[in-house]
Amino acid sequence: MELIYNAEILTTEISRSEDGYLLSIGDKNIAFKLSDLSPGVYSLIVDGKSKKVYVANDNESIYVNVDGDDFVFDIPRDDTELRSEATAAAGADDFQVLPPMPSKVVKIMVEVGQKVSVGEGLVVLESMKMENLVKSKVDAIVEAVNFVDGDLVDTGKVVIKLAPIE
Amino acid sequence: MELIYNAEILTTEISRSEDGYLLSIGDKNIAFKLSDLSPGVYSLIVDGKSKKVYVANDNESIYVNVDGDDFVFDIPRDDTELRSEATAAAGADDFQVLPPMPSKVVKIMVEVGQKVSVGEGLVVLESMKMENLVKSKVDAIVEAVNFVDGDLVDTGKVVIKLAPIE
Amino acid sequence: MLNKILIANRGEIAIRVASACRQLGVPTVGIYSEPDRTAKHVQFTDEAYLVGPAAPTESYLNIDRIIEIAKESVCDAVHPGYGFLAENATFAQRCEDEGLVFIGPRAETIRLLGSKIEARKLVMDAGAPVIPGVTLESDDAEEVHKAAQSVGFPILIKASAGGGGKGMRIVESEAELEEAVISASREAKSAFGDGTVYIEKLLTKPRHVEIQILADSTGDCVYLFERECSIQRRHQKIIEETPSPALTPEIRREMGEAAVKVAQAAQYLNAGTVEFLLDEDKSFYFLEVNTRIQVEHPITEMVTGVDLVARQIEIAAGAKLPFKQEELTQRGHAVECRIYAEDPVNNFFPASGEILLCSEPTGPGVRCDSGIFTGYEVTVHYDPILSKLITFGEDREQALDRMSLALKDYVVLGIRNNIRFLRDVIDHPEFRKGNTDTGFLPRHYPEYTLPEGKPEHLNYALAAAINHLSRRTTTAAVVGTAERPTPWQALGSYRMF
Amino acid sequence: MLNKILIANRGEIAIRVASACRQLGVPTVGIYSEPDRTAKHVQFTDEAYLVGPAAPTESYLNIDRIIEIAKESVCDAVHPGYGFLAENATFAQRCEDEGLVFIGPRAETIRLLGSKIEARKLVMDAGAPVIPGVTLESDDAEEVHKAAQSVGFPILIKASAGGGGKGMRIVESEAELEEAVISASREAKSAFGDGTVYIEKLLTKPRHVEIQILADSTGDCVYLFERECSIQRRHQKIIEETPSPALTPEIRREMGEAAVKVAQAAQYLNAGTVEFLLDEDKSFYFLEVNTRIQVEHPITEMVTGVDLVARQIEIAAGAKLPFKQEELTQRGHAVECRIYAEDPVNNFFPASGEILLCSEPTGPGVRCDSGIFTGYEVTVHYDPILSKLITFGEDREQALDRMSLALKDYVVLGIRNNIRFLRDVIDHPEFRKGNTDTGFLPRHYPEYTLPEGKPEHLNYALAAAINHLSRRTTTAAVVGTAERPTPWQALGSYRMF
Repeated sequence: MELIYNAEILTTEISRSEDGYLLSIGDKNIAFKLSDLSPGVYSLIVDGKSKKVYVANDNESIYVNVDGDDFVFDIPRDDTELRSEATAAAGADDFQVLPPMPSKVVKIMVEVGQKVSVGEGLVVLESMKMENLVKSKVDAIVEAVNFVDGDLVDTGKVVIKLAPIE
Repeated sequence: MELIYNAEILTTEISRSEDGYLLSIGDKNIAFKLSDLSPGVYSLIVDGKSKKVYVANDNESIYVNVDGDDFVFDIPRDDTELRSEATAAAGADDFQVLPPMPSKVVKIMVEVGQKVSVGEGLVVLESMKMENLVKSKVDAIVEAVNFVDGDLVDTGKVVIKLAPIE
Repeated sequence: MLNKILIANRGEIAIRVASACRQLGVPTVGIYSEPDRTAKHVQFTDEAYLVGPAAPTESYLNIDRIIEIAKESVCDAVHPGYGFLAENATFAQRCEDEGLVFIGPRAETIRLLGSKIEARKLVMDAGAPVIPGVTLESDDAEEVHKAAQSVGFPILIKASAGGGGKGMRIVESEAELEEAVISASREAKSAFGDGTVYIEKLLTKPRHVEIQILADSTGDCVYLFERECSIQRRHQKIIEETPSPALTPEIRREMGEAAVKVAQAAQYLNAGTVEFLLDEDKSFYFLEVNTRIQVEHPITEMVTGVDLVARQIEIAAGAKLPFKQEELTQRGHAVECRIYAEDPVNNFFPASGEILLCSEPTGPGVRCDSGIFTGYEVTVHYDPILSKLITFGEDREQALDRMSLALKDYVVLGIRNNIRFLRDVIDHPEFRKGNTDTGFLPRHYPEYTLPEGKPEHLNYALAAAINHLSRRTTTAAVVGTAERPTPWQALGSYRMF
Repeated sequence: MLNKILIANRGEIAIRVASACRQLGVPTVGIYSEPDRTAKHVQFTDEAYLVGPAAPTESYLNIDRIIEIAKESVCDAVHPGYGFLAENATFAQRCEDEGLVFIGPRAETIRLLGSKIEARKLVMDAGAPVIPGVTLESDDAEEVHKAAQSVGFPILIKASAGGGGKGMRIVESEAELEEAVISASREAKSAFGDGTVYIEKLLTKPRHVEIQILADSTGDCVYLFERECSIQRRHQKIIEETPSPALTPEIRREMGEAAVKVAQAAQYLNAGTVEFLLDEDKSFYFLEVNTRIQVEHPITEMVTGVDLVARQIEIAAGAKLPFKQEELTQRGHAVECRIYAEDPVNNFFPASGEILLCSEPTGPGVRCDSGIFTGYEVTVHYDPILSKLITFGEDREQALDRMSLALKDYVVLGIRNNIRFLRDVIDHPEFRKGNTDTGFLPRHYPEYTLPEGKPEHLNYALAAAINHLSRRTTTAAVVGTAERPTPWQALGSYRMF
């Protein structure tokens, strides 16, 4: 089975062992015992170390909690394109304002073609009655402004797009 | 749908109404709103009265809790034979000792043919390290003693059978 | 006693109020907006009625409709909770006019204390200390600059009408001043319908310390000691504790007595909180009065043993306070963390969506006032608070150790939340030392990065995830929970994709 | 501090101990029998090892194997919980010999106080009051009858070795005497390996009142006030509360001081309970010392604010008591109900099977020390205790109101339990008045019939049941909880069977 974790594909395999299961991740083999508790709740023992593990999934991801640590694994799809090491490092997301939830545009503070510096205000978004000033994380040039004051913006829509300074 | 409750078959039907559902039990119609909360947990509103209802089932029964009241409905099977009003009233169970869980027979205190009175000891059973003296609930004659001291008895097995005094 | 109480709120506080009512044997009526049909508070009230569409103005702020439901369901009292209409004098007045007992202060008191300017005047007259400050009559640039200079930078801009951090801005220098006033005023106008703002001297390293009070209709008033709420993000409290690590018994008594003086000057009735800023030199200044039950009231309940919400209801029903000041004691230590649906690594942006799995901590000294459950859908329409986690300990160290573990045991899957962040703060060495002031979070967490899960935990996570997925996809119609398939039934070794 | 603790127990008490260890930062090792692989305590210890098959003698009573696990997992201490090996002097001695800290009294103290006869002598020497009684040297009929006559009917037969109601019988008259002695002795032999029994004068309407004590290794000893445990079924406590409605401050102090005297005479170390019977004329008699943490310890924690299990661990690690007698106070009222898998309408016969759905109460003043969850399988091998529900209130009335509601909110489906029965007792007018003695249950509940569910609730139950069933049978592969089918999708009106 393949799962994506931290932009990496993990190839894993599970098989039965004499008194439990064997998990292979790449070259590593881990022997573990697993029992069902309640729906989505499992008891695992590895080398005597006991952990209660919580798991839930939707169509894209599997969410897991082990001892207060949260892990999210993405389920690969046919069109999954892993971001290359390069893009990941550069932080492609720093060049666009993407509201993570439906928001209202209170005030656009920049214009197309304008040069912005790190920390400079780009737009004020309102969500759940709180205003949030979104500041630029990079020195850049405003490439596009896709909304005007008062617009409602859905998750995943790009409000402002920046371009690196040549 | 048919369900057995308190030795009675309830014939029920559910249909959609304009803003919820309609439950018919015999001639009665009850309009209700229902929402799913968590698995087995439902929110029902009838005439503004709101209740959280818990439901679980196994292959024989449905267990329901409403506001601290427990209800058990049995699912009819092809071979279901409802106990007649008469048997129910007489308390047929009073004439047999049926351990409700696996037990050990510590001491049989009666013999076949013996006459027993209400309150007289019949057998000492041990379960979960506790001894329980089972007393007769009726005046009767011992018809059968199916186990001897030291035997392990499974749920649903008749240890002692009594017969009414003619 | 009251006959039936309408709870004009939602979420954990509506449940908290319902639970107090149930104990007192008073039936309750809940209200819910369209998306809140499956919200938890609906299941904790004896009756529940649709109040309107999602938008707060059409539902939980819709005074006419709420009064109508109260009348139709034959309520004789209304509990407003916190937020929404809790500090709305018009609503309190309307209840009074309609013959409904408003469980809170008199409308007149709410109006008086709701205006920061009038409250300040009242406090000064009562002889309690206030911070230097000025109300802005307009956003005229010259006036704004003059006012700012008169109190001196850094300054704090506050909405005159509001509370809860809305319409608040810190301004360090002249350059940011005008934009801040305009934006604060706009936010205040949208949140409270009144854009008037107020500027005051900003203390550089103050602690936020507040005093809980209770006052009955005979004029008796007691204080139930302090809560320190210095751990704030953008003026929003996120961690509160009591006792405050900074108070001496003397300052505690002085502050408590100042709070009672303020309350009595306002002819206060029912529960309230008098907020102060405590400066590094231990002098304290009046901040504002919150004329409602506070989010953080449980920590006071833990250390005093008093049920504040039950007291609110009994006071509203005309009961006298059952204790005198000298009978009240603080014992042990309590701390509260507010659990929010928000993304700590993305500037704490609010999150929405379905909670796929929720498991809440329990145990000695652990209380969880929660509005969520597995399958609950967090909508975008309301405050992103999910629940409040409260722990009690013999002393501060035990209370914090219990909190740290309770946060570790608090599992919310499928929606971003601040649980891990809260645990980091609780375990921060400076927090452990009690070195808390309102600048704690910006100073120690200018940015937040989620710590990586422990590598050894990853193995557990992967094994469980793969097991879970294979189960979900290989087992079809499962009737009841009784039938649980064995993992990889009949399968030896296999690969799924 | 200790480095790693093996918890030689299962169920809720193993979890309680693990939670105290986690707070103190001490890693834990759990043990589990074969059927207990999925038991809750296994998930609350850092490590967990199979101890043996189901039978207690081969698992939780298997001293050799437990010591072996402690050694292999490099533990330096053992916490025995209650029951199983908690009051087994041989086990305590073995731990001492193997260099493991036994978290409890010294082996010698356990041996001394474990013998009712020796304990009685010690208490008399210490000057505390005891009930007239005689030990039976044999079950010779003549000796038995002579002994019974010397103390006078009614009498109580008790196992010399045991506790927890096992091997106990009340005998009202000569006629029942012989059979009772034989059966009690047989039960005592099977439970404790020692059939010696003891007979004593039975007080007719006594209350069971016990004193919690803590003693450190320097010989300091304090009492943490009383617990009244009069609500018993067959000598098994099922409801406990503190303070006792019957004690005056004077009797409380006298009883507390008597308990400390007894403890000091036995050179007591760690936590313990000195049990007394309180007669109607308010005189009290020593009953026995329980040399372990008690099932009902949480109510003491609620009113004193002291964490007894944490104290146990710290005392075992050599710490001195951090408080003096005069610093300890009782505040508010706490009550505990023991939740059992048993059938109240069938003579409380233990029940076993799977818990199909479990939802536990929460809220202000509610604590649930639980060993169960949805999907947990209750086996026949161990005590049928599922959990303990504890509530706290400002006063007795509030604590009981909260308990009544918490029991109402406690949902356990699929297995017979005593929750409804407990609620009936909590709401009984005589219980509410505090008219409690050890004869309360037999007097007020000679038989128990489950009250019928309210007719209006039946409608809700039916509607939900039918909805639930139809959903279970019409929806096939559901991937994740995210995809929730609408009921009766596409169906208008239909019948299922």
